[in-house]
Amino acid sequence: MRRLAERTTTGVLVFALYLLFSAFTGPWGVWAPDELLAGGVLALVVGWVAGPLVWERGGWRLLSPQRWALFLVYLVGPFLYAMAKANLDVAWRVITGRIQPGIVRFNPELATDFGRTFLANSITLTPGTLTLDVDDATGDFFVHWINVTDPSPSADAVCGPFPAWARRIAE
Amino acid sequence: MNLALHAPILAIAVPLLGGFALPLWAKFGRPLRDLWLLLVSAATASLVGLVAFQVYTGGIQVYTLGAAWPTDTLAPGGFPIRIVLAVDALGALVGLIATLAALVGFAYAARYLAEEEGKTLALTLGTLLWAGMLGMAFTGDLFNLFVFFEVTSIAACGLIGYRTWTSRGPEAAFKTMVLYTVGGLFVLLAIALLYGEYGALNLAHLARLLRGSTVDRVTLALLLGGLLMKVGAVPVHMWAPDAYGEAPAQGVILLVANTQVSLYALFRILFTLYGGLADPGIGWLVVAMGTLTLLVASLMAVVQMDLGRLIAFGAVSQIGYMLLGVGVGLTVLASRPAYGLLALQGGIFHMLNDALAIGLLFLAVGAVEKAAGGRNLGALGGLGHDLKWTAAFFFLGALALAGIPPLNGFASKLMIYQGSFLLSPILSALAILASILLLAVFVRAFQGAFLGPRMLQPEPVPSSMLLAMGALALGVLVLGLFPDLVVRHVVAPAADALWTGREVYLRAVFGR
Amino acid sequence: MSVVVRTIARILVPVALLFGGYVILHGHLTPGGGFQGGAVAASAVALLLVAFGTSAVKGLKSPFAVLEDLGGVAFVVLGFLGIGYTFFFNVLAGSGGLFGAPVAPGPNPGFLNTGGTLPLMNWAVGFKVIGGLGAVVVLFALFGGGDDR
Amino acid sequence: MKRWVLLAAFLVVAGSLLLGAARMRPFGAPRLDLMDRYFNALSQGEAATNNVVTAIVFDYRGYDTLGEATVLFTAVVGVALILRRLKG
Amino acid sequence: MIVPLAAGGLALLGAIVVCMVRLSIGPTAADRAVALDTINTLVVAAMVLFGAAFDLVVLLDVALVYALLSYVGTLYIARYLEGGLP
Amino acid sequence: MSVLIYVFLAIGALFNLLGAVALLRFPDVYTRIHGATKCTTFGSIFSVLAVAVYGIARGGGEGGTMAIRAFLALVFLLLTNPTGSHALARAAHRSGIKPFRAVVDRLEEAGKEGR
Amino acid sequence: MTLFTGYGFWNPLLWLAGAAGVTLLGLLFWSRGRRDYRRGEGELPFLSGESVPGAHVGGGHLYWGFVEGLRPYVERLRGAHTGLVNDYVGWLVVILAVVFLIVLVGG
Amino acid sequence: MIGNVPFVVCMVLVLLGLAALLFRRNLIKVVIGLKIIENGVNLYLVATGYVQGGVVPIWTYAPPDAAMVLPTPQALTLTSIVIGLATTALMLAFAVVIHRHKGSLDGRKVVELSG
Amino acid sequence: MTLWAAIQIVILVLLVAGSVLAVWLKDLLASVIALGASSLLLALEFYLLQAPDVAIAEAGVGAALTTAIFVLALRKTRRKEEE
Repeated sequence: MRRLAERTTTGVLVFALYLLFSAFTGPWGVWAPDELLAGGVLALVVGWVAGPLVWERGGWRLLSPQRWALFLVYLVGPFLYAMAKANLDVAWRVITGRIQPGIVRFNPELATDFGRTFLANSITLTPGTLTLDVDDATGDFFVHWINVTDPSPSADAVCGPFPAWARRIAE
Repeated sequence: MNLALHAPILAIAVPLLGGFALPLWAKFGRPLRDLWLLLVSAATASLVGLVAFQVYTGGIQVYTLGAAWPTDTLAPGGFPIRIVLAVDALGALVGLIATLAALVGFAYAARYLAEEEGKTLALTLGTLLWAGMLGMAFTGDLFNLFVFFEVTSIAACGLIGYRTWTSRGPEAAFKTMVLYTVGGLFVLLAIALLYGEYGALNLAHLARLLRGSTVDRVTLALLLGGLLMKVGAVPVHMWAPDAYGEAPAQGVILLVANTQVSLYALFRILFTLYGGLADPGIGWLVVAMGTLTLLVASLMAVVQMDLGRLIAFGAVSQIGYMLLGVGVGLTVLASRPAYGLLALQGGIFHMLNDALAIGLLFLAVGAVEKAAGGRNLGALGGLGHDLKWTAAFFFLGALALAGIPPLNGFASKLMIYQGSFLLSPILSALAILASILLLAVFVRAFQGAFLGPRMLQPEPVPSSMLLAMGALALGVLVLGLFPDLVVRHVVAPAADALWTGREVYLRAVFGR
Repeated sequence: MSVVVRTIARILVPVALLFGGYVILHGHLTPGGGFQGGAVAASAVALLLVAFGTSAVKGLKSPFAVLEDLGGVAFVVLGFLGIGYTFFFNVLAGSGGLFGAPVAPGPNPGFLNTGGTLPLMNWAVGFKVIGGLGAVVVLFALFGGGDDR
Repeated sequence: MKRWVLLAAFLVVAGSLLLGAARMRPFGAPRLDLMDRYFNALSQGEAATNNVVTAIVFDYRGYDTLGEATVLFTAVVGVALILRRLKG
Repeated sequence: MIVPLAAGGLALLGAIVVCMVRLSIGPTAADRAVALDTINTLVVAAMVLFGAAFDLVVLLDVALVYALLSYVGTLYIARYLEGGLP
Repeated sequence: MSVLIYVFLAIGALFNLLGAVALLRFPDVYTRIHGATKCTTFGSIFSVLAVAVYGIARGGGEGGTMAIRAFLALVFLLLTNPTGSHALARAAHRSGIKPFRAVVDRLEEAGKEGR
Repeated sequence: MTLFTGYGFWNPLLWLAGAAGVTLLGLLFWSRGRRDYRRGEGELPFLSGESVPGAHVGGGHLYWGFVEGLRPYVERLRGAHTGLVNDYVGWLVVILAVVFLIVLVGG
Repeated sequence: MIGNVPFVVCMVLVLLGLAALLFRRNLIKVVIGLKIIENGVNLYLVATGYVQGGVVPIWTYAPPDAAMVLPTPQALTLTSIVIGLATTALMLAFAVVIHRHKGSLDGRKVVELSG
Repeated sequence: MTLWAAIQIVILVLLVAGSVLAVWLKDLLASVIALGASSLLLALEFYLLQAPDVAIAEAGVGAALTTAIFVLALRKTRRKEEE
């Protein structure tokens, strides 16, 4: 039963992606009927094959539309801002060559795989930090920090508001 | 479905289908696999026989793939756009040689290969190699020639690397593969140059378009380089002893047939594609390489202590005879004296003889190795006491290759000697010298392996292997006793396809 | 690999499979075709191997080999479809049935239901390539009994 | 001595190949393209396909593709043969 | 619109040249791998830009394939570097 | 619209070049990954966005498809780029490359403790 | 049955007949020999040196002088067969260069 | 426009690969040399089909009146790429097995068949 | 048009540079990386020569599968070229 649910949800998501791929193909509406049929079959097959893999470690909570809306808000809001800041930061460091790097360790207290992944990728793309490793058991993050101010910082000191966002979106 | 009309493509598609499906059948059980292989082999052999019969009785057979009707070769506008199969007498002869080798190889492999995962795969590779050789022999399209060239290369190298329990097999396979791939890439580069210059890929169409420009000449050199390598002419023969020595015997016989097919491709390029620009320089090059091949290979065979490698050098030297014969024909192609045709016939007849005799020798060596557990001439001896049939077959093959009179090798070599004597007596003398060397080599091998006191207790050779060898030995005897029939009815049309057949070929493809 | 790579791989494997399928399916309309789509889908296998280690692909060798055999057989059989005319004749093109709708000459947005036997051949080659390349990667990974760290 | 021969031969090959490339028709201007003009103009009608390359790969030159599939199959069988597990 | 898009692509190519320098001098293999990863990203962007500059939709599929697959090669190299590949 | 495209293209080119220069100038692998990943991701996003805007401005089935393809390429880049960088950085550390003038190296210490 | 080569001919049956004639001649000579000789009786023919029990003329020993005479030539050729794949490709390049020279300069 | 530069570059690639085959003894390096030759040949094939100002030979969303590049070389190149992949895989398999037996990939050290 | 010529020449020069690196470097992993880069640029050149089919094939094969097979083979053998 659970397997079936996994496969179905994967199939549906994959079908949605297929719709994106094959938009603007039909003479009427947006999608041609044969495209829809072929995409349905394809999504069924892919969902059947890859479904158990995708949901292997849980993550059902990601399906709620509220989280997706929040994700979009996050993407165009704080994330873009942080990225711009990161780039200017890199530019400044390229010009001045002033770095004081180190690898620090902190625990953002995230439990799920998706949450950790989300935070790790956010960290990598935002100012001065680069995820080096994630401890599977404890959830500790090892981060290469380009400007170390404190050898044993807290999560917020390194990456600002992102753990909170990660908890809200992907936990 | 008109079987006679579709026979050329069916002869290629059926073994391909058989090869694709063979591992599937093996999953259901080994008897099913063997049954399927038998079925496919029988069907393909009869189809190739049908094609050859049609070609020998009715002239060149042209088949256009994907057109509305097999003979619709030309698109509106008067040029071929699709892939064309054009089978002439030489192609059919080469196809017959490949079929013979494959059938004998499969019969031999039934008991020769150990029953394990590798046997199914090796049989599959054998089937695909067979299909590739047929595709190479029947095609009339330059790029298609390259594709099947690669099919045969990869299948052959897979077979060479069969013995993974030593490092020698993979080593030989790696070297062979590198050379085959480089040669194939040269051929592909030549095709690219020709395509960029003329916008055509069909052999006949290109033959009409070629004008002898610089690009054409570069292309000719590239094609020659690639194909001479695959043929195994000295100095680029060095993969051949490694590969022949290390492959399992049923693979070696396919490899030998593969060499003949590559030789066919070389002749096709030289005579049909570039026949209009007949250049004696190229002919002399082929003659020189042929002479070099037979001398160097037989000299190298003198000192070998490994039985397989010794026979392998013998096999390489036979390629020299074919190159010599056909090279003499190519040299005098423009003026066409009668001895050119004679040498050409000798060369082509020798292809047939060589496939039979060298195949017989390799199979006998395989039987010796399986029975005695080794191939080193220093350790072997006295096997003739137990392996009477194998010894007899080995002796027959050795005599045939060395050109001892009543056997088939003599007839073809006589024709080659005579043709080359009339071109230049030195060539003939060198060829006879090589023949004498070979006789010494084979007598030494025979004496070392089979004569003398009984030194070890060999296993008995299974009867299916003996049967396969017997078929080849019968061929050797028959071809030796009736050379005139074979030359008149089988070889002469094939030689004519090269000698005067260029215009016929072009007309058959173009329909006018 | 770490949890980050594994999670992203879990997202990307179905995406790669779908995209491979898309490329195969639209081989006669957009760039791509059996081989390209098959290569994309086989990369999903490679991704699986690199992210999850040998244990994830251990059982895939035999199915891939069967898939490849079936693809090859299907391709030859599709060639045999046209044997009433010639081998490889495109019997379905323009016949009005499956994949048989005719195409108006000139630029058009592309319709899936065209191409005759071409889409079917695309699928045959696609399965063959998925099976073959996947089997190659798996064979390389399994050779010598790898140590999965 | 051997190395010099090799180098000289390499240089000869290099010169000839570059000569051949330089003597080609200029880049971007095919001289004879009857076949390709035929494909570009008529493949939509004959093979009912928008993608001319696919039409060539699977229809006009489908036999080449069969050979290509055979090459791939052969290589996979070869790899399976080489990397097979031996008993004992 | 063709010229600015193509000029943007040319700028990306300039960035690729710089990355190529790192690829050639990089002291460790990790440096080279980083350069390769960067080139991957840049080539995807350049492909998208050129596709738009040619005004051909069908070309963009290639960029998609590349965006999806270039990652696999990087992962293999990374996994080799950390010594964990089977 | 065209002004937007110009601006996006300029930002994209600028930051991509910056990323490349950072790759060249920074002293060790980790800092190079810093520069390269952040800047090229950001720059590529803007380059791709320029194409998306161009597609929307073009309109019709063709422009719409172009915009969607560009958007999908962007999503893939965002998914794969940081992950690849993370994998490379992790691999670099595991292959024994020390961070340049590191103030502190907790990962090394954790490894020594027998993680 | 006769294969005419234009300048000569070859007929295996005639050859076989000739061979049979020679064999008959040999038999004739043989039949004229000493009838009273039995194997094992009398003296063995002297073959250079003393008889060593268990000696075996192996494959490497036959044609020993022949092989030794050819050895200087063969050793050179063996030196060329290094077994290195680079040398194999090198020979290919040399042949290619020769063909290029013949085709481009000589033709 | 740029003369025969692409053709010359292809030949340069072929010669580079050939040089690698001639002067590099490592077996995997030999395979890499073969890949480079193959790249050159593939580029040559595609370059022969280019028409100045031509567009992709696909009618989906094609511009209404533009010359198309020649499609046949592209089809040939596809075949050639597949063949290249097949050969590469097979040769690497051989190299792996050789290394398993000999513990080395140096051409001089793995030679058993010579003379 | 000059712009396209400049772009093509840059790509071709980079292609040759990548191939030279692939031949030249002693570290086989670095060589494979350089080969990957050169295959990438080859795909870009195919793209500019209006051959998207070939570019996709080269991308799929060169970026993912060839690198994967090479790296797997390197893993089974050794990384450095020995002298």
